[in-house]
Amino acid sequence: MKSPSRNGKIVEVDDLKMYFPVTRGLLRHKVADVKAVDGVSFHIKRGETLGLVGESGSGKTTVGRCIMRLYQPTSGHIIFEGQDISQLSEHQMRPLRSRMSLIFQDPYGSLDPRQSAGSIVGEPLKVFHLANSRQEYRERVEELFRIVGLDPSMMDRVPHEFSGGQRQRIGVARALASNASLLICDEPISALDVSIQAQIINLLEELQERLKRLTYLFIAHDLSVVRHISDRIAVMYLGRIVEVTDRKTLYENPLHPYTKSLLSAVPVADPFLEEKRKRIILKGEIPSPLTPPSGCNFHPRCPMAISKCKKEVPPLRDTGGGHEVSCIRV
Amino acid sequence: MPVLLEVKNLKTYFKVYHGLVKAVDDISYHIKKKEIVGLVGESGCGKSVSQLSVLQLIPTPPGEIVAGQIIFEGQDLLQFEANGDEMRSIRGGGIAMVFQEPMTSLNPVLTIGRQLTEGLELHLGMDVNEARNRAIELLSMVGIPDADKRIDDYPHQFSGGMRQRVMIAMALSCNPKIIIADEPTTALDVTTQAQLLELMTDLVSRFNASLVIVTHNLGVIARYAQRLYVMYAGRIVESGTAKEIFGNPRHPYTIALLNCVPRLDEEEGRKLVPIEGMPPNLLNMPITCAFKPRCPYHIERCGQDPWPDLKLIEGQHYVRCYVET
Amino acid sequence: MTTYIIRRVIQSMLVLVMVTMIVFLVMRLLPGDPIYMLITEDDLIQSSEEKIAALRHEFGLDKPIPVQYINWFSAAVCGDLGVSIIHRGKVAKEIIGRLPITLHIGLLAFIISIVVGIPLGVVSAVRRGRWLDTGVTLLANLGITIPVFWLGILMIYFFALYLGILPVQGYTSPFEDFWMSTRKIIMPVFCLSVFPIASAARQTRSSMLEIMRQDYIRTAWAKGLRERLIIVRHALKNALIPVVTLKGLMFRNIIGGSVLVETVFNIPGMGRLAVDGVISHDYAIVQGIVLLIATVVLVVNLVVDLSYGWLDPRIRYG
Amino acid sequence: MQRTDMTETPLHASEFRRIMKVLFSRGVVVFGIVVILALFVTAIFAPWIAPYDPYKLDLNQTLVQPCKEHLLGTDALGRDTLSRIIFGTRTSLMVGVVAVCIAASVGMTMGLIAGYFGRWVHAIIMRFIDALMAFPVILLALVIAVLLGGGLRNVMIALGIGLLPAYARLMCGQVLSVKENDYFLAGRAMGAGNLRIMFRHVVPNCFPPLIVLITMMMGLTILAEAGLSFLGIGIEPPGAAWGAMVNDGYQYLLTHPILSFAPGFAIMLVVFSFNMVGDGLRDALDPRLRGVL
Repeated sequence: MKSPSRNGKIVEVDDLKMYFPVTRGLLRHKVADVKAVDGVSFHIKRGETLGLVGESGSGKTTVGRCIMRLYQPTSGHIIFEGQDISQLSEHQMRPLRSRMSLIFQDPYGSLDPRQSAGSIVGEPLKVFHLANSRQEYRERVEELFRIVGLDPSMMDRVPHEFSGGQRQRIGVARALASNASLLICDEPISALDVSIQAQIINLLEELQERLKRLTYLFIAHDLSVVRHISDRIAVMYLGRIVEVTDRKTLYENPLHPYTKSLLSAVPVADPFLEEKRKRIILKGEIPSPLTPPSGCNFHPRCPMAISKCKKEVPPLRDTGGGHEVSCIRV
Repeated sequence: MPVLLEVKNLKTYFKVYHGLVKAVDDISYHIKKKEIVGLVGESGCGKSVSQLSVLQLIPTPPGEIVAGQIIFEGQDLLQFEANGDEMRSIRGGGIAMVFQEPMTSLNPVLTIGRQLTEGLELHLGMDVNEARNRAIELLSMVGIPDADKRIDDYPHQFSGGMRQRVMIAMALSCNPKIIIADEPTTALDVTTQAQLLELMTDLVSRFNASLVIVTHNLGVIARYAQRLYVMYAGRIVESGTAKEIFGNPRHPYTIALLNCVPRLDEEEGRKLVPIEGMPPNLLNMPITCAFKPRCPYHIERCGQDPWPDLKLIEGQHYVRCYVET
Repeated sequence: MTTYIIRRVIQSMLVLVMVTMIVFLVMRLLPGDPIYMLITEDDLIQSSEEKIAALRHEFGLDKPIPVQYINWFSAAVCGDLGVSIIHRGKVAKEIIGRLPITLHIGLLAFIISIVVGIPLGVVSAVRRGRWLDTGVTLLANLGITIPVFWLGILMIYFFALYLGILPVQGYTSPFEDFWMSTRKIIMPVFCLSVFPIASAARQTRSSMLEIMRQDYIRTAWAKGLRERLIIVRHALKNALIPVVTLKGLMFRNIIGGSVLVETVFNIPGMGRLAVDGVISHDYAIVQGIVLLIATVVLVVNLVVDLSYGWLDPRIRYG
Repeated sequence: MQRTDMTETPLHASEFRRIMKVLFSRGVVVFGIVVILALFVTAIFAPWIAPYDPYKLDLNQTLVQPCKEHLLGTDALGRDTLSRIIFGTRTSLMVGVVAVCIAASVGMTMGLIAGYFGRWVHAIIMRFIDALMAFPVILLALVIAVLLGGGLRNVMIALGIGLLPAYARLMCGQVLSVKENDYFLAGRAMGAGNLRIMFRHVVPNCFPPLIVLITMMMGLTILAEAGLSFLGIGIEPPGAAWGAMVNDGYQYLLTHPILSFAPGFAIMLVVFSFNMVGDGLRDALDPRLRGVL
């Protein structure tokens, strides 16, 4: 089902750090850094879906935007289709931007309310000069509309005439327009109604089956959605990846204590099962990325923490079969 | 357990520019003492409006409670004037609410303390010092560290989860009999959500109060609620105990809802079954079943006759459907 | 909060420097030789080319523009704004004599606009849709419309000429004859305050209506609070935040209006002085007044901005 | 509450029709629209509408009280007041339109640049705007007009400069809020250039409030022009301007109050109309702007 490629990896992220300076006082001098992403390494294979799951403040959105090079990473490398893009200028990036697209969370804010649906979807075609004639442009836009399950006759409508689910389809069509091989989906369904979410999930799944080489980085906070759609899942906490595994192992054999508590926090729509499930309720709140705890930054909330956890940053190590975890207690 | 609150045939309509929105259309439900009840539905199904109607907090105009009875401790709340003395003593004192958006539900220019103590002074007649001490007590009860210092902070100095804890403290402050939590954790992270729901259910039982959880998340209901009501397009379409409904869902909408969300424990390769079409537009609705256009089971009768009545399946399990599923 | 205050003060000073630059450049770069600002017409007739050149050198007008600006600026800071042609005296002295008159009327109008405008807006919002609201809204809409100078004339015609209960025009210092002074300023103060009252009422009303829709107001209702408490404690302070911004601008408009009102009522204030200066091409006077007014406006804006901190804790602890 | 409830419902009613319906459902707005239309018609067809030549002196007919021949009487030089008011519409409208165009184009460009590029560009432009805002509009216009040498053209330029801060600030704020939206990020993510993002995404989304501001500003500009001409600055005699007419009539207030009252009323009527239409547009285009403008 998945097509093989040269090295098999479309994206490799190596020790990515993204710090945002915090300025204070009269002269707005820098007083600290928000360590939004603090040393993250992972890869995505061509044609697969990597789920990136974490709570707000975990840096998952920042990772996505760094790969899109909407931010200039503080350090680290991002290798996209064999090329290190972490230090490219905006000008050098431009041709690569057709190869990767972003799908946004908010179906309302992500579409320009003054443009027609057709011109929103067609804009990448214009930016990247992908259509040679008006005719070709129109045909391509119509095709994109059909691909995402929208009626091409609705091309001339403006976004507010569409429902939330339809708007998200427009967003998907726009992301597909430039023949991108990597789609970064940043919480694409969390703003939608429950009954609509499944439509978008299924659409994304069908697209991947049809356009074989399509790769997703699926960023979300909802573990059950991520588990449903992803081949592999990376769990983030406070700017670091704590566990990477395939979806089956994640549910059946989670290793990191944070992953465990995250799993237990998600209720299952089954009262019989819920009666039996063990609930791990975490202490306190996720600390500010401005002043992350020392060592393993999960240690203040971790039920298994020992004194060593305060001192050492646990490396992400493979426990076998690609199951990586960063915890010294496992 | 005795029935604490009984809502009978409540109708709340909104007169808007394009016509009449029947946000809540003839719903009846009850809440018993010390019970946790869930109210499930998608956005726009009228679940929030039905709860705001109980305390007559509907913005009027455009909204109006057109008909019904809301019987709380033997009195019909709808007989009271909306902002009159009797109604105000129920608000916060008898029935308290926790709202969805912790970011916007607290007044940004008043301290947490001020917002907590005003209810205590009003309903429990405490003086300034008593109220302040009680407020500190409540804050530490909901898990806010250094409550005696943080009481003088403003909402923007708290995180979303902490603000929602303050909201819970505020709701509990005057020992209400019922707490209505309107999507209390939707805006929050999963682990915070678990913390808060756990805290809320724990405190509610300590205070001997009942809890109504309004949510679209079936998992939350399955975990915490004893009974639930499923709402669609302003009506209750199915009701019963959690085990009855999750074990044997009968309304096509309930079934569809369960099939369209990913589950943590699902089998590999499970396909979601989306609900076709869109949630109904409550504007100028037909009298026939509003779910019919999206319903895979619908029969001829569904498009002709008005909504069916709720019919008993077994125990406390009722369903509003012509079709035997 | 301290950081906020210091930052605002520094910002205001930067703006003030910018103001002086604008004034200086406008005066220097526009057609007309600035030398004529410095010598009187009589002198001009008698002066030869050399004499003018000598004067030019004496006043530093042969130096590059930036140097001229610095010289002019340092003089201005010391209160030396040059010499007036018509008034044959130091500009600074002339202006200082007029300033209290304009401030007397202007500040009164400003205070009245706050004291009257904001409550009107609140009442109007609370009684939304009732006759009181309709009345206030209509009056407010007329208030932001009516030309002040025309209103002044209407009032003079009605109260002074027709009814004869108020003096027609002029100004008397309150320290000289308080009663007479008050009677004389009633009409000018009223004229000046109409626009700010109306716009404050409009702004307060719409801002109150907006706030009353907020979630935290619903929370307050759900606590069982009385309507009056909700309005006073929960809504008003929030609603005033945008109104405060507007009040800063309003002071500028009041001073602008005083140019017209002082003309209509023949009040010897700064506005009148500016108009006379403009008409008789007495640029030194005009320059001085513009500079002074901009400074006063900036100071008032600064005070207004600082009162933000009192209203909005997000700034106080920001 | 209802707002969120309705969001999933696609709106089929045409946006334009809704705006028109909101506009025309309010009496004062309709009144304003009618007055403004009448104003334009009057200005264009003034020579045909006016009963007399507004410039013709008739020393036998000075200071005539209102009568059948001269509905609003004549002034000290025997000119028909009504005809002069009718011709005065040309002055008011021209100054209003031109000054607003100057203010809007310059101000919006400054605001766009400041908001889009941010950082020090924003700081410099906005401090400059702050400085301009320290001067009362009428005083600034007075000084500029006189320094430029009086005349109607210079009054328009002066008012244009005096009023541009409002546009710059609004535009800057709009740009900043547009930049917060994901569609701005979407433009950057697909590699669209600055100009494309600015003119395809940012500018069109800034328009609704600017249309409102332009309408409101027409009223203010006409009011300011009237004030200037009241002070004797602007159109050269014998040209007709309402403000100047009020001032000319002022000296005959005791005996001929109509000479001041009538042109003043015309000013008020026109300014009121623009304000009301502006209010109506604001509520129709974007109710969220209530309180901002």
